[in-house]
Amino acid sequence: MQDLMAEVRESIRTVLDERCTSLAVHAFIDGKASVDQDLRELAKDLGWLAISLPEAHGGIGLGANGLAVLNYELGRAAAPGSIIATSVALETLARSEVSADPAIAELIVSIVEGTTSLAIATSFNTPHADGAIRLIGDASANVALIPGEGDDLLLADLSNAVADQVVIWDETRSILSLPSSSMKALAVLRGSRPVLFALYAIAIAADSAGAARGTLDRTIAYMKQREQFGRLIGSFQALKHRLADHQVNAKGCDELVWQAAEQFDNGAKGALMWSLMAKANVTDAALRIAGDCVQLHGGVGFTREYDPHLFLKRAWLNEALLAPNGALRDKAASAFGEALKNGHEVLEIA
Amino acid sequence: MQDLMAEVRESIRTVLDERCTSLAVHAFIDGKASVDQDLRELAKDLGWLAISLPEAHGGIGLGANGLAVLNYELGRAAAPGSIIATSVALETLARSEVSADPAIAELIVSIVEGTTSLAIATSFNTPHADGAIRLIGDASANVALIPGEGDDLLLADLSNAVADQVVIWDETRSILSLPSSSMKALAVLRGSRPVLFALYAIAIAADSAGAARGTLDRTIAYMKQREQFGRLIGSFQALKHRLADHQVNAKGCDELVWQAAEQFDNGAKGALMWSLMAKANVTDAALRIAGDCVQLHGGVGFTREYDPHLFLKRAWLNEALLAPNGALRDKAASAFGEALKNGHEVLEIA
Amino acid sequence: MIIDLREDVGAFRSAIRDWIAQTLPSDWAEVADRGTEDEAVEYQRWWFAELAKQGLSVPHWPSEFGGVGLGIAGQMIVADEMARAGTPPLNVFVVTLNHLPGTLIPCGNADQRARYLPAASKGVVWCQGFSEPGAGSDLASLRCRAVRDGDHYVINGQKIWSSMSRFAKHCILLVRTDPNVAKHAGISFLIMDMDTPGLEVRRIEQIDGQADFSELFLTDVRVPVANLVGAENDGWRVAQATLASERGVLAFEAGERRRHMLEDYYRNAVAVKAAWLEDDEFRRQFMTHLADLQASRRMIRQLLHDHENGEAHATTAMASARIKLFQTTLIQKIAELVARLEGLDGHLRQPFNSQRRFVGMFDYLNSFGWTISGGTNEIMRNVIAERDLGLPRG
Amino acid sequence: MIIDLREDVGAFRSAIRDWIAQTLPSDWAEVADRGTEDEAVEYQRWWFAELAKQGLSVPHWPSEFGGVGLGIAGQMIVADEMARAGTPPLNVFVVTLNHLPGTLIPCGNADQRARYLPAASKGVVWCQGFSEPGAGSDLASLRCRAVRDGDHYVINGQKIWSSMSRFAKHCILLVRTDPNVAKHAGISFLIMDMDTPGLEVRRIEQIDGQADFSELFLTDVRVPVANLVGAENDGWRVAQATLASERGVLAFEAGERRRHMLEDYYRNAVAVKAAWLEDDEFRRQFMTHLADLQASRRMIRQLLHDHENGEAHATTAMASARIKLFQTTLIQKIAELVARLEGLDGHLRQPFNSQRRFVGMFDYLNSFGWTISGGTNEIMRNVIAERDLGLPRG
Repeated sequence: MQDLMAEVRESIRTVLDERCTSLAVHAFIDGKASVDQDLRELAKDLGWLAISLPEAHGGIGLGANGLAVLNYELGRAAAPGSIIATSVALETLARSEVSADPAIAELIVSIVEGTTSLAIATSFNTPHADGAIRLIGDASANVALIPGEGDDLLLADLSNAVADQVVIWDETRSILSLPSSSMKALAVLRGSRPVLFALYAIAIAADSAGAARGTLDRTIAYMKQREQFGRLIGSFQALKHRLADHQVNAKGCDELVWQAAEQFDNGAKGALMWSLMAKANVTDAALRIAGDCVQLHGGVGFTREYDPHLFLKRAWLNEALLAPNGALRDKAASAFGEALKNGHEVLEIA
Repeated sequence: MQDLMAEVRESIRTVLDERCTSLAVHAFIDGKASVDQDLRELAKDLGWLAISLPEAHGGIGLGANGLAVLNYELGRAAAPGSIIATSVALETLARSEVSADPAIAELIVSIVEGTTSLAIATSFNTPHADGAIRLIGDASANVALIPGEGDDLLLADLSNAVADQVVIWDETRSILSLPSSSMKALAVLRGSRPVLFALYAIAIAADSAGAARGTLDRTIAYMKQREQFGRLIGSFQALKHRLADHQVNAKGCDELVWQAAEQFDNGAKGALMWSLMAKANVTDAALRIAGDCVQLHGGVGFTREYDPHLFLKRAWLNEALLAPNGALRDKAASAFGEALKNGHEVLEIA
Repeated sequence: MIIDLREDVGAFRSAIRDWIAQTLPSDWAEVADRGTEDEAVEYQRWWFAELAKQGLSVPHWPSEFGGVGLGIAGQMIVADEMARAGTPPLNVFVVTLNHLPGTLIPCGNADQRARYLPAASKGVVWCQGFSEPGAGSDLASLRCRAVRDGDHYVINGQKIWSSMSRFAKHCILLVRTDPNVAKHAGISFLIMDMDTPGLEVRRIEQIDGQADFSELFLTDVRVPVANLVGAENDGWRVAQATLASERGVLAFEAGERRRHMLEDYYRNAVAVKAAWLEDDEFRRQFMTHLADLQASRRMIRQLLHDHENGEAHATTAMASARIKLFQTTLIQKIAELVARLEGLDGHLRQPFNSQRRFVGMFDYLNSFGWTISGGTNEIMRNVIAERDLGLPRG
Repeated sequence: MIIDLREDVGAFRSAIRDWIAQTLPSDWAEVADRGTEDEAVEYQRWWFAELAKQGLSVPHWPSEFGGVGLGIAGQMIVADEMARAGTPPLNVFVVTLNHLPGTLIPCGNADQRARYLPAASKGVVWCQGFSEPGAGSDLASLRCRAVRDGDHYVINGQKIWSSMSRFAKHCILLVRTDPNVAKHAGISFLIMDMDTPGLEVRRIEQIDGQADFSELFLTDVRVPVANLVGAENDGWRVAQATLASERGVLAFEAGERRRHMLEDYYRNAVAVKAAWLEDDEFRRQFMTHLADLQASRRMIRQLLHDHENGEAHATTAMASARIKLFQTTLIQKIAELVARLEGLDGHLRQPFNSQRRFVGMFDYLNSFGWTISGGTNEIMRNVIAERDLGLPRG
């Protein structure tokens, strides 16, 4: 299982290192290449969306760990497109009762095969003031997961909805805005909200941990070649110490992602709590790391031409998704108190 | 006025530099010298308690600025004793209505002359669980300011009270604990609580800003003479950058102390708000600076023999006095909201 | 003209305040926010011209060049009123207003002063060509090469981080005239017209969506030897004058603008009962920053006060470095908090900010301009550690 | 003996758990908290002896010296159960249990191993004399001088930060035997009895009120040449073995103890409806640290897992440095939070902490022992930057 995970990671990374280079991402944000669509094609061809999918639906069944690996690598490459939305929505759908419905089972197949693209609401807590719903997803998304009553979710058809693609700071991903009235509910996912929250939180944390890793690696590489005052700037101790701290904190982020994913896959009592804590701590840490990577680049860090801002903006959007980190910690604190009251050992590590 | 303040500061500093050296403070905490009493004698001889006192009571009338200068210099030297308590209580008393009472006026004179020592409650928000009142003050304190009803304060006679001197981490000052029932009220200071809060907050902030300055100066000096790897450790860039940040933040602390003191002396609408914000920000910053000064000393920073821990423990006690910083910021936020509602320009700087 | 009232502080201040109220369209900020950077520059040119009519464009310049030698206290009144009213910030004129006189008055010759300063006082935009891709923090290692050819220099090389040069008519330029001596000793200081053949200006797209900065590519650019400021190879000394030109009033104005923005932000939050006011963490972070902003504003005032009283000469560099580090770090923290408070709404892209109110992500991204340019904060820490604290060089 | 059950993981674990429940007095922590450091050491000696009866004192040692060669997984079970039950921590035996076998088994001779290891396994306390006032982070610059005189070395000099040496019988000591060669090449490694004439042990009062550390003053101290570990002047190499001795299980146990302490702290807060649970700022800080503690515990497990599988050799130093930096920084942050939560109550002086529950200021002050000793965190950052990230030396 560990070996399989490592193999999957390696295969995704190899493809992204080749197909989603810094040049490719810049070509995408400059409107010169449809890297997002290329990656969707690749995802289809290489079966990326099947990695986490339960075997019952024809997937490999690597669950939240698989979801985390995929999104970690996408974050690490600042990969254009919204596979995060499709992958989270797909997993949620596949684990809901409605997945037994033949039409939904068929939809799942079409998602894995790339003919259907899913969007997902940016937040499940507060509806937007103007009555519009915001989704993260590609402009071509035809189905979306949005909040329903209580813990229910709605699977909504977007084919008749007029979605505006909102211009956002994170140029590698895409937010749609549309009136909720324009969507038709295809199905109600009863009680699926906690599952969605956990998976969404894990995917966001994974993307952020990957983004922190990606920008840190590139910053270290830059500091090994940039000279000032006749020395490589990577030899300046004040900068080295900051990087050492970032390195250690990035490792901490990785561990929180795996902590949450393992808990989910083990069906542990603490699964939701850990996913929320991972999202909160990892997105906060990723912001600090990505922000300092801009600073450590000096002047060029302030340019659109270099990479650091791609990761910084991505890390910021991640921070804003799902719910504010404070609210997530509050929710986790309640869950922790409940767990202690009920004698659940949510801090055990297998 | 500025010149007079500078002169007063210089004169206090000169005396403390001579009489309250690192050696003297260590002798005090090792129980080998009564530096606290020596300083009380000095305060009497040099009229330190008269600096801030209104002219109506025979003082120089330098107000909160004078109070801040005195306590700043005491903090900078980690001066043993609880002049902070006496000075704050004296000022509060002198500004209350009861100061017109001949007995109280006489008491004020005896405080300035050093025959009476005042203690003051450590906190005015939450009574201690066991019904005891904790005071900051010398063991010899014979009068104390403690909470009364609402905004009132009580001037309490301690002469028949059995006060325990509590052993605390900050060895330069002293906390007394005693049953509130054992104190006799000498007078009620009607509505004096806001004045006390402001003066107390200013004095704590000043002591902390001074402590931050004191430990920073000694740390810099140490780093200019300590060698490792054949170099002065003060030449290591990672450490230099930390010190630069501390230097800048210490200057920020100083400004907040003067901001609060000036507002108080000008009778400004924002006086209380600024004093609470100064206490909160300055004690937080002083903790960070003093903590890192322990770390920057390396091994010897962990010893009782060197100075950094004196300042660190003092900064921590300051942080705990009056009220938690979060609560002070909350109070300041309400005050700020009120000020905006009422069109008071509390952010103007003269 | 309003400037004539300057001796009566109270009258001077009220006259400025009244005049702004009459002159500035009430909707300028909204218009500007909907606009582009280019439109904002047009706004600035118009505003500069209006100021000039009142003698308020270059009042700090000596009278022989169009000013009245207004002292720092007077400049602070002007800046204070501008910040209070949220007038268009004069970013595009920063070099014109400060670096240019700071250089030409002490180091230029009479011809240069006469030729450039009066025109500049009417609103000619200048830019600066100092940094290079390989010479940022280490400016003296610059390599842009100038070779004498008769009464011209022929210049080849590249400059970067040239602020507002897309809009500039002239450029103060550092070039290497002698590559065979110690790096500080072979530099010269020139004035270059921005329409000189061989000069290409290429905008640098910034992370905040703006393009304040440009790169300059110089290919056989010919600049008259008469445009040399100071002696040949004495450019490093001249550049020190440029870099030391008093810009404390700019930091003052930046602080004052943020004070009003922060105050307005809170007032609005109270008015709309913003949810974050009930959040202990956010509310306290706000108050923490509010206090630090006050500290920062006081530090700047102290520096300017010392300047005014001629007490600051020895310590200006340290105090400036301290203020730069404290103020820009704080600006970034405030922007980060606002970005968090705005949540997802803050991620909708805002092309431009009129600097009258906080715009979450825009201000946050823009804040790296503050922490990086004008000497990175890392350089500031070196300066503070070595000059202020006297710690040994590494 | 319980150790005989080690092949059956489940039975082994339950046996330990049951045995602790029967053996450890229920009030030991309260008694210890009221006591002094010296009394705590007595507790530790007693506990070590009890552990020895079950084969649990040195199970990780090779069988020829009193252990059973218990692997890391088995050691983790033992440490886990000790942490879970909050048994007396074995601070006084750290050198005995780890550094001593880590040195003597690879580098000592047969006589030394036979003479010292079996005795140590029964509870003889050892200490270490490495650091000196002038040689802390830069250990190789040590100057404590040993001169050969017949079959003895005569030693003069000073050692510092010698942990638990007040309680020790023997000391592993680094001395300079050749001052005329490169600093790493003139060092020798000796075993010194703590009752040797000329040795004075002086306690170092710490900022947390304890005196774990001592200074050693050596005046004409005579140590037999037979006590040389390795060859004369080859002590630096031997010391590397000492410093590399596997101590990951200690970090593991420290993390596990804190896990239980943090869990208990929250459980208690919920039970007494502590006010801070209603404070957004404090509650969220607690959760932030709780999550990071989990990350830290996972990192340590990964390191030990790699060790167990022999995968860690090349990366142990980096991973250890990372864990040290992350864990000790976190321990300090947690202690700082608890100190704030306790408010003024936390300032009442606590002479000792049994490490079964958080004690605000004591833990906070004690945490600097973690961030400073065992290689300061500044040295860890150097190691990570250079060995892990491959950044160039300064």
